[in-house]
Parts: sequence; C-alpha cells; structure tokens
Amino acid sequence: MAERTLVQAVRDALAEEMERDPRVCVLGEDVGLKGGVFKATEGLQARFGPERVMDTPLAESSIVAVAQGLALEGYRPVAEIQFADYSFPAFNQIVNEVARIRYRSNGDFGCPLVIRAPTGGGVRGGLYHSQSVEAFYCHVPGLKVVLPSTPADAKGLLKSAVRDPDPVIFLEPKKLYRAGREEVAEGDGALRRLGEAALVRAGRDVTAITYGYLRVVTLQAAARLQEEGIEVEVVDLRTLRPWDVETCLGSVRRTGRVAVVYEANRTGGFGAEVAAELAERCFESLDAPVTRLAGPDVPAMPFSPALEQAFLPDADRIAAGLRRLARF
Amino acid sequence: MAERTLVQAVRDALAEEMERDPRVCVLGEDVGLKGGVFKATEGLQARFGPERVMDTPLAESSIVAVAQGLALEGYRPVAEIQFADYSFPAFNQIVNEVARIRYRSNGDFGCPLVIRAPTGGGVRGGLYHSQSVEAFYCHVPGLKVVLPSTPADAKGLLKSAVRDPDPVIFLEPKKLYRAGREEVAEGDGALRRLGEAALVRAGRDVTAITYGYLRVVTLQAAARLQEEGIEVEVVDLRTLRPWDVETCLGSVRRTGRVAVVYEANRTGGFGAEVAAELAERCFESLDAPVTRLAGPDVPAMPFSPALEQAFLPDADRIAAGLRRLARF
Amino acid sequence: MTTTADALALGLSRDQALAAYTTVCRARALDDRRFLLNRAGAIAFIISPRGHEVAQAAAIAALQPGRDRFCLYYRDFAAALACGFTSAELMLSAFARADDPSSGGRQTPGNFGSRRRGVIIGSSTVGPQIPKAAGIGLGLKWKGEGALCYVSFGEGATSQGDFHEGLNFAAIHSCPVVFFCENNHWAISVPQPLQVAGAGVAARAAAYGIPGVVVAGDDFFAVYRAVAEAARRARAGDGPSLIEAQVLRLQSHSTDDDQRSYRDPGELAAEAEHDPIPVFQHQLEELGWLSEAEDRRIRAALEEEIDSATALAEAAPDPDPSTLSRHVYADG
Amino acid sequence: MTTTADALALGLSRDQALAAYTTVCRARALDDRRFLLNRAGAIAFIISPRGHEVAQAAAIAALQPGRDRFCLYYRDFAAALACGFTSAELMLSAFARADDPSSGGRQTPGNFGSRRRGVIIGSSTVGPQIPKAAGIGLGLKWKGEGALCYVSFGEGATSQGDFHEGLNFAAIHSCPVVFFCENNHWAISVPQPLQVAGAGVAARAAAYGIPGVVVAGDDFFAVYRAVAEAARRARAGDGPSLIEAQVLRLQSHSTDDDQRSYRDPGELAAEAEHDPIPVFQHQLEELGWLSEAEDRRIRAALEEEIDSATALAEAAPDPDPSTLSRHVYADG
Ligand SMILES: Cc1ncc(C[n+]2csc(CCOP(=O)(O)OP(=O)(O)O)c2C)c(N)n1
Ligand SMILES: Cc1ncc(C[n+]2csc(CCOP(=O)(O)OP(=O)(O)O)c2C)c(N)n1
Ligand SMILES: [Mg+2]
Ligand SMILES: [Mg+2]
Repeated sequence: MAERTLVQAVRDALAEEMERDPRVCVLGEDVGLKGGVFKATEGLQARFGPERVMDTPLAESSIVAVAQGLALEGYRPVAEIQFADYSFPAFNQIVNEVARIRYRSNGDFGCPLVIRAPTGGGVRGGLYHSQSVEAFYCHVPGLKVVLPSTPADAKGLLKSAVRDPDPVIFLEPKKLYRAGREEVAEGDGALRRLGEAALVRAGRDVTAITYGYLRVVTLQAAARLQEEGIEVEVVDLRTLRPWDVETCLGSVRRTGRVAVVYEANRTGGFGAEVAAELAERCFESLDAPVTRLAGPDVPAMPFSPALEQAFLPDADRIAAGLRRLARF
Repeated sequence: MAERTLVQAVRDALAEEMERDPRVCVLGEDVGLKGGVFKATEGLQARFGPERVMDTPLAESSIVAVAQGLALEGYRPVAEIQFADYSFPAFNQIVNEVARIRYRSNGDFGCPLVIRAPTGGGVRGGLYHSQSVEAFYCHVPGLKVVLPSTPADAKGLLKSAVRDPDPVIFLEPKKLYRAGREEVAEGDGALRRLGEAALVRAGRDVTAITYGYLRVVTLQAAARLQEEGIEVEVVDLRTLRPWDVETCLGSVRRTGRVAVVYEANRTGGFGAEVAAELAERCFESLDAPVTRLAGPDVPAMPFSPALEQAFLPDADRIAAGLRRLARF
Repeated sequence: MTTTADALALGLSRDQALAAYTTVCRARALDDRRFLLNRAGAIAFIISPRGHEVAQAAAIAALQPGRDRFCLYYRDFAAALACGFTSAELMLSAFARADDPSSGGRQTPGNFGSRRRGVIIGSSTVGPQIPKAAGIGLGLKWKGEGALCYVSFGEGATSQGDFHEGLNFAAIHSCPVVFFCENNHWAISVPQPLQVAGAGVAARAAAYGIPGVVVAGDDFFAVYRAVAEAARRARAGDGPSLIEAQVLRLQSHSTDDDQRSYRDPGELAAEAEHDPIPVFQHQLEELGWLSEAEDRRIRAALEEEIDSATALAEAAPDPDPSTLSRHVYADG
Repeated sequence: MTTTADALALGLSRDQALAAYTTVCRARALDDRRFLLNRAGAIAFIISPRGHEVAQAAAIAALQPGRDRFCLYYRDFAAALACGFTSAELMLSAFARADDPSSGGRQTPGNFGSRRRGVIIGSSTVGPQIPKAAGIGLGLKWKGEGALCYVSFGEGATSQGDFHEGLNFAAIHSCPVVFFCENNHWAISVPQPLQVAGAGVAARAAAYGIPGVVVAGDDFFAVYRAVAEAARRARAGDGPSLIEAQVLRLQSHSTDDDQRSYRDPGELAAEAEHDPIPVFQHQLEELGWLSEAEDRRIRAALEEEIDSATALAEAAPDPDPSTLSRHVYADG
C-alpha cells in the first residue's frame, strides 16, 4: 500500500495493467515523453516504449477510431482524450461505431477499449476545459461510464475498465487529481467492480446521491448539517452506466428524502435519470420531493474566478438544498 | 389553407421563409436537384437557385460549420442533416461552436441557424436511420430543440425557428412525414411559438406527456382507454428545449398521475428530465409515481420488422402503462 | 485497357481469374434477383453494386481473404462474395432473417461482417471505417505477420474529416492499409465537382506522401495490378496506398432513389452501354480462358444457386423478438 | 531572406512597415509583462506568441482589418493587435475582467473576438474555425464586395478532419479564404513527424487544387508577399490559398507546460538564437526605415503603454457573478 493522489492512482493502474497484459496499450495527444498534460501517463513511454505508449496526431476522431481498430485486433487500448470537452470531435466514432459494434454484429464483434478524459471544472480552465460530458455518454446503450472521485476508486475502477469486454468512458475529475492522497492497494487487490456505488457516509435523515468532485463538497455540506442535527447519507455512484439502482433505492427507502447532486448542466444531466428512476421506484417511501442540486444551465465554468465560483455548487448551496429537504 | 402532409408543410415553411427573407438559404447533402432524400426541399433549388439551395459535400461537420459561417455573415441558413443519426460527425461544431458562441463572446456574436434532421424509427431504416437524438441536444445550453408531430406544428414551428435569433435543432419524425394530412395556414398565420406545448386531448384521470411519433400512438392508447372509462389527458411538448413546464404542471396537478412517453432509449432520455422536474414540482399533487414509458436501451430500431416492432412502443404497451397508472 | 500480354504478365492463373469472374456474375445475378424480389414486395431495400462489381472482385482477388482484414462498405456485394460470403448468406440478409451472418437482420443489407472471415462489420455511416482501418493496420503491423487491412469507400466518403484523419495516421505510422475508393462520380445526387475539390481522389495521396493511383474500374487486370502493388508495399512495411477505381453507378443510389430525377438522360443512356461485366468477359475470351459455353454454364449454375439461396432465405425464420436486447453488452 | 530590393518592390510604405514592427514589439512587451504578472501570481495562465509575432503581423499587414474577417487562434496575440485590439484590452482579458472585449472574462485569454473589428470569436478547441472560415468566405463571396476571410491555426490543427473539410469546401466553391498555418513544428509535445504525414502542410494544398506556399516566418516581407498574393487571388474570385509560415515556438506551449521535459536541450538552445524580432529589426535598418534611436523610442513608448494597460486591468472590476447566466440565449 502506498499513499497516492488520484492522478498517481490512474498512472499506477495503467502501469500495472500494461505489466500484467501485453495487449494493453495507451494512445493520445502528448501521452508519450510529456506524460500527458496532467501527467497521468508520466514515465510509461520510457517503460513500455513508443508503440505501447503512442503520441497521436491532434485528431480525436482518429484517436478513437485507431483505438477501436486495435481493439478489433485483440489489443486492449486505453485512449486519452486530453479534455472531456474535446471528446466531441470523436462523438460519431464513439456513439455510432464503438458503442454499437457488438449490437450491430449480433455479438460477433466486441470492442473492449477505455477512453479516459479529465472532466469537470474548478481549475480555471474556462469554457473549454471544464465541461461535464457524462450525460451524453450515459444515454448511449453499449457504453459504460465511470466517474471515480477517490484515488482508490480511480485505480480499482480503471483496472476493471481495462479488463472489461465492453467500451468504457472513464472520466476523471481534474479538480481532484491532486486534491488529496490515500492508501491505495496494489495489483488485483486494488480492483473495484464497475456498477457498484459506495455509501460513503451513513445518515438517517436525507440521502444525497452524487459523484465526482461534488462528492467532496457534499461531504462538507453533510458535516456542516450534522452540527445542526441533520444526518445526511451520502452515496457516491462511481459508475454511472450501469448505475447502482439498488444501493440508491435502499438508502432512499430508509431516509424518505433524496437529493441528486451533480456539477453538470442541470437540464438533461445524468442526475435527471437518477431522480426520475428514484421518484418512480421509491414513490411510497418518499416524504419529500426528489430534488436536484446541479450546475446551472450555462455552457460551462467561465475563466473568471468570480464566475467560476458562481457556477460551481459549493458546500453552502448544497447544505441549503439538503436542509430544505430535511425540513420539508 | 391547404391540406398538407408533414413533409409538405416543412417544404412550404422553407419556401415561404425564403420568399419572405432573402437571407434565408438551405444547404445539405442532396437538397438541390434531388430535393432531399425525403423530398423536403423539392423544387426549392429550381425556384431559388443553386446558391440559396446548395448541395454540400458529404461532410456533416463542415455543413454545420459553413452554416455557422453564413449565420455570422448575416444569412439565415437552414442546414439539413440527412438523418439525425448522422449529426454526430457535426457534434463538436454544434455543441462547442454553434451553441456556445453567444455565451463565449459575452453576447457580441449570435448564431441564428436551423439544423433540420429526420429523426426516429418505424420506417425500416435499421440501426442507422432510426435513432432518436434529442436528449443529446437538449442537454446543451444555447441550443433550442423542436420536435413537431403534425403538419401545422411542423410548418409553424419551422418558420419560427428560422426567425429565431438562436440556433435551433429541428427534428422531424420521419415516420410521420406522409402519415396524414391536415389544413395548414399560409404566411404569418401559420406561425407557432417555440416553447409552447399543446394539450391535444383533455382527460381527468391521467396525464400522458409525449412528443413526436408517439403522440399518435398515445392518442390511440387514450382512445382505447376511454372505452374502459379512463380519461387520458395528452400533452404534446412540440418544443423540448425550452419545454413548457407550466402546461405540464397544470395538467399533472389536475390529474395527479403522469406518464412521460418517448421513443428514445429510456436511460438518460429527455423524458428523464421531464419526469424528474415534474416529480420534484408536483410532489404534493401526485397520486401515483411519475412513470416513464420509453424505448428500450438498445442502440436503435433493427432492420428486421420483427425486431423493429419489438422496439417501438405500440398502443397496447402504452395503454397498459397508462392503465397501471390510473389504477395505482 | 489491359492487353492480353499485360494480363498474362501479372501471374494470375486462369482459375483465379475465372473464380473472380464467377464472383462478378454471382453479384450481378443476386442483384437481379433482389430487384425482382423487391418489386414483388418480398424484400424492402436494395443498394446495388451494378457497375462496381469488376473493380471489387479484382481488388479482393489481389488480396488474401482469411489472412487480411476487410472493411467494406454498403455497395461491396461483389467484394463480400469474394471474401467468402455465400449467395444464401446475402439473401438471408436481404430478407433480414435471424441467420443473416452479418447482423442477424439488425442492419440494412450491405453492412457485411464476419469475424472469422476478417470482414469487419461496418455501419451505414459514411466514412468512419477509414481511420478504423488505420488502427487495424497498426495492430497488424505490430503483429508483424504480413497481413494488411483493405478499406473501401465511395468518393463521397472522401469528403469526411475521417478520410483525412485515417490517411494521415496510416501514412505517419506506415500502416499496412490499402485505401480503395470506388469513384462512381456520384454521392446519391451530388456529382464529383461539388464533392471533390481538385484533380480527384488519388491526387490526395501526395498530401500524405503515399502513392495514389487512378485505375479504370472496368479493367479487371488493371485494378488487380494496382491493388497487388499496394499490397506488396503494405506487406513489405512500405505503408499505405490510395487507389481510385473509376467506375459507373449503373443504378440509382438505392431503391429509395431515382437518379432520373437529377441526372442527364443522355448521360445515363450512354453509361448504360458501359457495363463492366461484358468487358471482363471479353478480356477472358481474348486470353482464351473463357468460352461462350463456359460462360453459359457459369451463369446457369448461378441461377440455380440463387434459386436455392432465395428459397432458403424465404423459408428462414425471422429474428425472435425476445432477442431484441441481446448483445448490447458482452453479458447480455 | 528577402533582400532590400525585394522588400521595396512590394510597395509597402515605411509607415506600414513601422506600424507592423510596433505591433510585433507590442506583442513581445505584453508577453514579457504577462510572464512577470504570472510569476507574481497576478494572472493565471499564458499562451505565448513568442517566435510567431513577425509572421502574424506580416500576414495581417497584407490584409484589410475593418473590411476582412479574421478567425484567429489562441497564439495570435500579434495578429489580434494588428487587427486593432489594444494592449489594455488584452490585459483586461489576461486578468479575466468584466471589460475584456472578447468574452468579458469568460474564456481563457487568446480567444479573440470583436464583431465590429471583424474578428470572429473562437473557442479553445483546435480546428473548428477552419471550415467555419469557409462558410464565412462563402457569405463574403455572395456579397461580392471583395472582402475575404483569414483563418490561422497551428500545424497540429491540420490533423483534424475539420481542416480537410474546410479546405475542400472552400476550394469547391472558390471561397475567398486565406488559410494561414503557423507551423512551429510542435503541438504541445508532439513533433511534426508524428503529426503531419508527407512533405508538410503547404503540400496539402495540391490535393484541393489550390496554391500552397511555404514561407519563412521570420521574414516579414516574404510572409507579407505570400499573404498579399493569396489575398489578391481571393478578392479576384480565384479562390482560397494555403500558406505555411515556418516559425519557432520560443516558449513552452503554455505556462502549464515545460518543453524541457520533452525537447532536446541543444535544439532549444539553438532555437533561442533565432528570435524573429531582431531579424525584422535588421531588415528595417537595412532599408533605412528604422534607426536604433527610433527603435528605443518605440520600445520605451510601449513600456509606458503596457504599464498603464496593466494598471488599468489590475484596477478593473471582475465580472459580476449575477451575470453568470446572461447570453446563453438572445433574450437572456
Ligand atoms: C455520415 C453520413 N452522412 C450521410 C449518409 C447518407 N448517405 C448514404 S450513402 C450516401 C452517398 C455516398 O456516396 P459515395 O461515398 O460516393 O458512395 P456511393 O454510394 O456512390 O458508392 C449518403 C449521403 C450516411 N450514410 N452517412
Ligand atoms: C480538439 C482539441 N484537442 C486538443 C486540444 C488541446 N490542445 C490545445 S493546443 C494543442 C496543440 C496545438 O498545436 P498546434 O495546432 O500546432 O498549434 P501551436 O500551439 O503549436 O501553435 C492541443 C493538443 C484542444 N484545444 N482542442
Ligand atoms: Mg459515389
Ligand atoms: Mg504547432
């Protein structure tokens, strides 16, 4: 066990999987000598060579297409998209090609690959280095979508994603890359199963379902509310597609109150799916409306710190929402 | 007034707007001499010439980019994407460029353009001519999304979309292109405002909120349930972003029961947004859980009629869902 | 047009040439039958390879099905047959039956796929197979076994950004890929001058520092030679090539299209006189490899083959609706 | 390098050349100041034009700000200044202030936009401005007033499908567009050989049947001549051109990058000796258009200008958080 930041945990996961399985390879812009703009692949090219850790041209559609070609040849590619905002040039390859190949071939072909991308805001990246894109990919049958928020989850889920027989969109909250460290296991001991949420704080009054950077803020809000005597149960989804409906249902049936907390644009965000499903399936247990606490409907976090802060839900705002729910 | 099919109404709207405003122009694959693969632009090139009705290369990203360039020069372009499934190569241009230009320029630039595309299934188009893509675009601040289901709505909303100062994604349910005719007004008398739902059938027991092709099927289901003494109120959203929350709230507060009926893949579909919002805002009026009746989570309608039918919700299935809700 | 002496110099055997000719005739016979079935309302939708068959069969004849990879596009019926698909299989797909080997009736016909044959399942989307082929080529290069990836597309597809991204990537990494453009000068109703700026498709190869060759698509031996040379280069580690086979689209784009609505009648009539199959037949006769009697025998046998393929497909079961949700994920 | 006689033959006046030189020096002085401010923690993030300034100023000098359209990219500080942005405005953007004229502090600096100046607001995304420029060019062609659209980008951007789609469209429709590639041979850490297959960026013009020119980016007059010729063609209705200016990136990609981690120290040291500004200064001196004293005067005036620009920007207000949701739609 060693103390690791989230970005180190990502790197460790890649290194371990490449060590374990010679079919695993990494490709993307600047992933080679530079080691990626966030250093998630630092040292890997020196260790595994310029083919298994390949700098690609600046063309996301072909990054995904080439990864797919490699997957079809039996490799296990991990493609990096430098920022999630830049996955859109590859949208057709991801949605029409990668996600649907198993279905359209009636199971004859599969496409095991991972597309990693830093996601979300709060690092002064401005409108084009701060977007939350998970809702787009969560609407696509054939894709899995993972969005961890701790070093151990990042490592364990990335290792599982690499071994998964299906394509996985793996989104890494860039604001948490270096936000803290924790003990992270090595080898298979680090594995975490896709599709399992984590109940990260127990509480009997309100359930907050969240993921990504807002897990941190939600836990801050929960600590604050505890002082007021409100016990918040916090669930980190970790995997968004498939998401762990059972764990969420269990919690909401206990508390009778639930807020879905997400950073993305509110309208049509993945939190809408969670809220809709829980509202339908917990109807008889609910003591208050299923509530969404989400990012505003503006394109993304502006560069100005004043505006960035106005965008990003902070502990005050989340606490206020949860308090309202507890008192409903 | 003249009897028109939906596709004729689209063509009339384009012709009238081009006649009215010399800045309006049409571009896309095969929109010229051929008049589009569904004939939505038939005769327009002969009437307005090969510049104002322009056949483009087979490259959706550049279709949207060129339309955007024209909009920036003061034109009012209407770009056709041949099938909504093929809007994905243009996803970056639509989401990162078109939708965000007003915001990123702090209001200095705008981008009034319309992107038309036939959407949805039921015409044996197979996996790549049947997709429902609205959820992707409804999650994008800066875009408006329209999805009419009658000739008069198609005409009136398309005319408004052309005049709108913001970019509009205009999705046309291809299964309804020639499904029926109705009287459609001419000129400004035909205009319909964006953002207003239509209460297309009154009923006191259950509200069904729907749009596109499933409006037809929902009305069939409602007729069937009437024989059983269940009165279904049917709302056709028509515009999905912004959607008419007030009309929906009003209906649900009366009936206390609501189903959102949509053809797209259930998970993360736009119906999740509607369901989540109504569940939150009608909590105290609800006598039953907000329910979603949606397409299954498989990529799209397969080509085989047996499978296509298995995908598409029919009147039986919708009636069953509404009946369950009425009896809850 | 390739002369007899040229043809002999290619080292192609009579058997190989006759097999390709049979493939061409099979594709045509299948197409004829599909049109009959379509008119009778038995099948829904056809994209016809008419005019492209000789170029397709020649290209695949120069490659190694079973060893190489093939990313075909929706017009590649003769290519699919040359890769090993049978008439019965293609009929199963025309009828969208459960036993359609490409997709079990899920995709429109013309989206060919078979893992064991190295035919990579495509989608109806125009263009994305091109950079995918670069990735497959990269994998094949890493394996170092001398296999290559063949990818075909129309000239309309060359307008997509993916065309450029695929050629650039394959050229940078010397991937063993043969890019094969079947230029019929039309993309549905859009003619080449509104589609392809500059001198043509092959002229774009120079931008990537790779060979670009234009070849007459009705000259079996010329196409064979061009593809064989590209394959030689690819297998030798010399990287990709781009071949532009100029062909005619002797039918409308599909049964949903009527090209008389946008094309010049005189031009259409003139093109109808340039069917590539008689040209190929004539070449084989010149070589003394095919007699009229042999030709009749081949075509008669194909008629029978297609009768039984049709009967089989007509009788075959539709997909079971309960399988709708299978194969979205590996465990489904 | 352009000789004195060549330079004089271009018909550029001393005033024009000195204005461009001042722009170049202004860009550099601004850049120096931004680095100081960055190190002091006052501003967050810099992309430096260092090494590109002369090429940028030369290109814009050959065009008509106020009449033409400009789709710039994030490294185009000298180009933006040449289009009329002031030092104070660019400082407001560096500080993300409310009065940043491009985006009111919403975008990272380097995304230049001003409707009244014809500078089309870009995004940080690499590539999409290229086909957009084709569309703007089409609109300008329809208007028939002889204006053109200039669009610039790095060689990394040429890998995007949008590069290809934009050139193809503009060439097909003879749009008045000048495609200007600032090739510094690096896209962050990726060197040209892993980015651009073939002989280089300009070599790709032939694929579209348009002129492609390589020019030394530190030779003001050579860049001016190439762009002026492209502009002449564009205004005459002869369609687009592609110009590749070869420049050096004398800084890391941005303040988030350290190029010493992936580049050869010897090469970096050698490049540092090739600052284009002294080259331009020397050319002007040769022409007798600039004395040392004049140069000192220009630079001193710029120091003052930038002092006051900085003071103004430091004191300027941040955007009001309550404006976060404005301008998502026209009525917002
Ligand atoms: C991305 C995309 N856009 C549009 C279409 C609709 N479409 C199908 S085939 C076709 C024309 C293709 O022309 P070309 O590439 O020349 O091939 P050909 O059919 O002539 O053999 C079009 C526009 C599509 N399938 N995919
Ligand atoms: C679509 C997209 N992908 C990736 C990035 C991240 N990125 C920003 S600049 C850059 C390198 C650009 O290189 P080049 O085009 O050569 O321009 P230069 O910076 O060298 O002037 C990259 C990869 C981006 N901004 N947009
Ligand atoms: Mg064609
Ligand atoms: Mg560069």
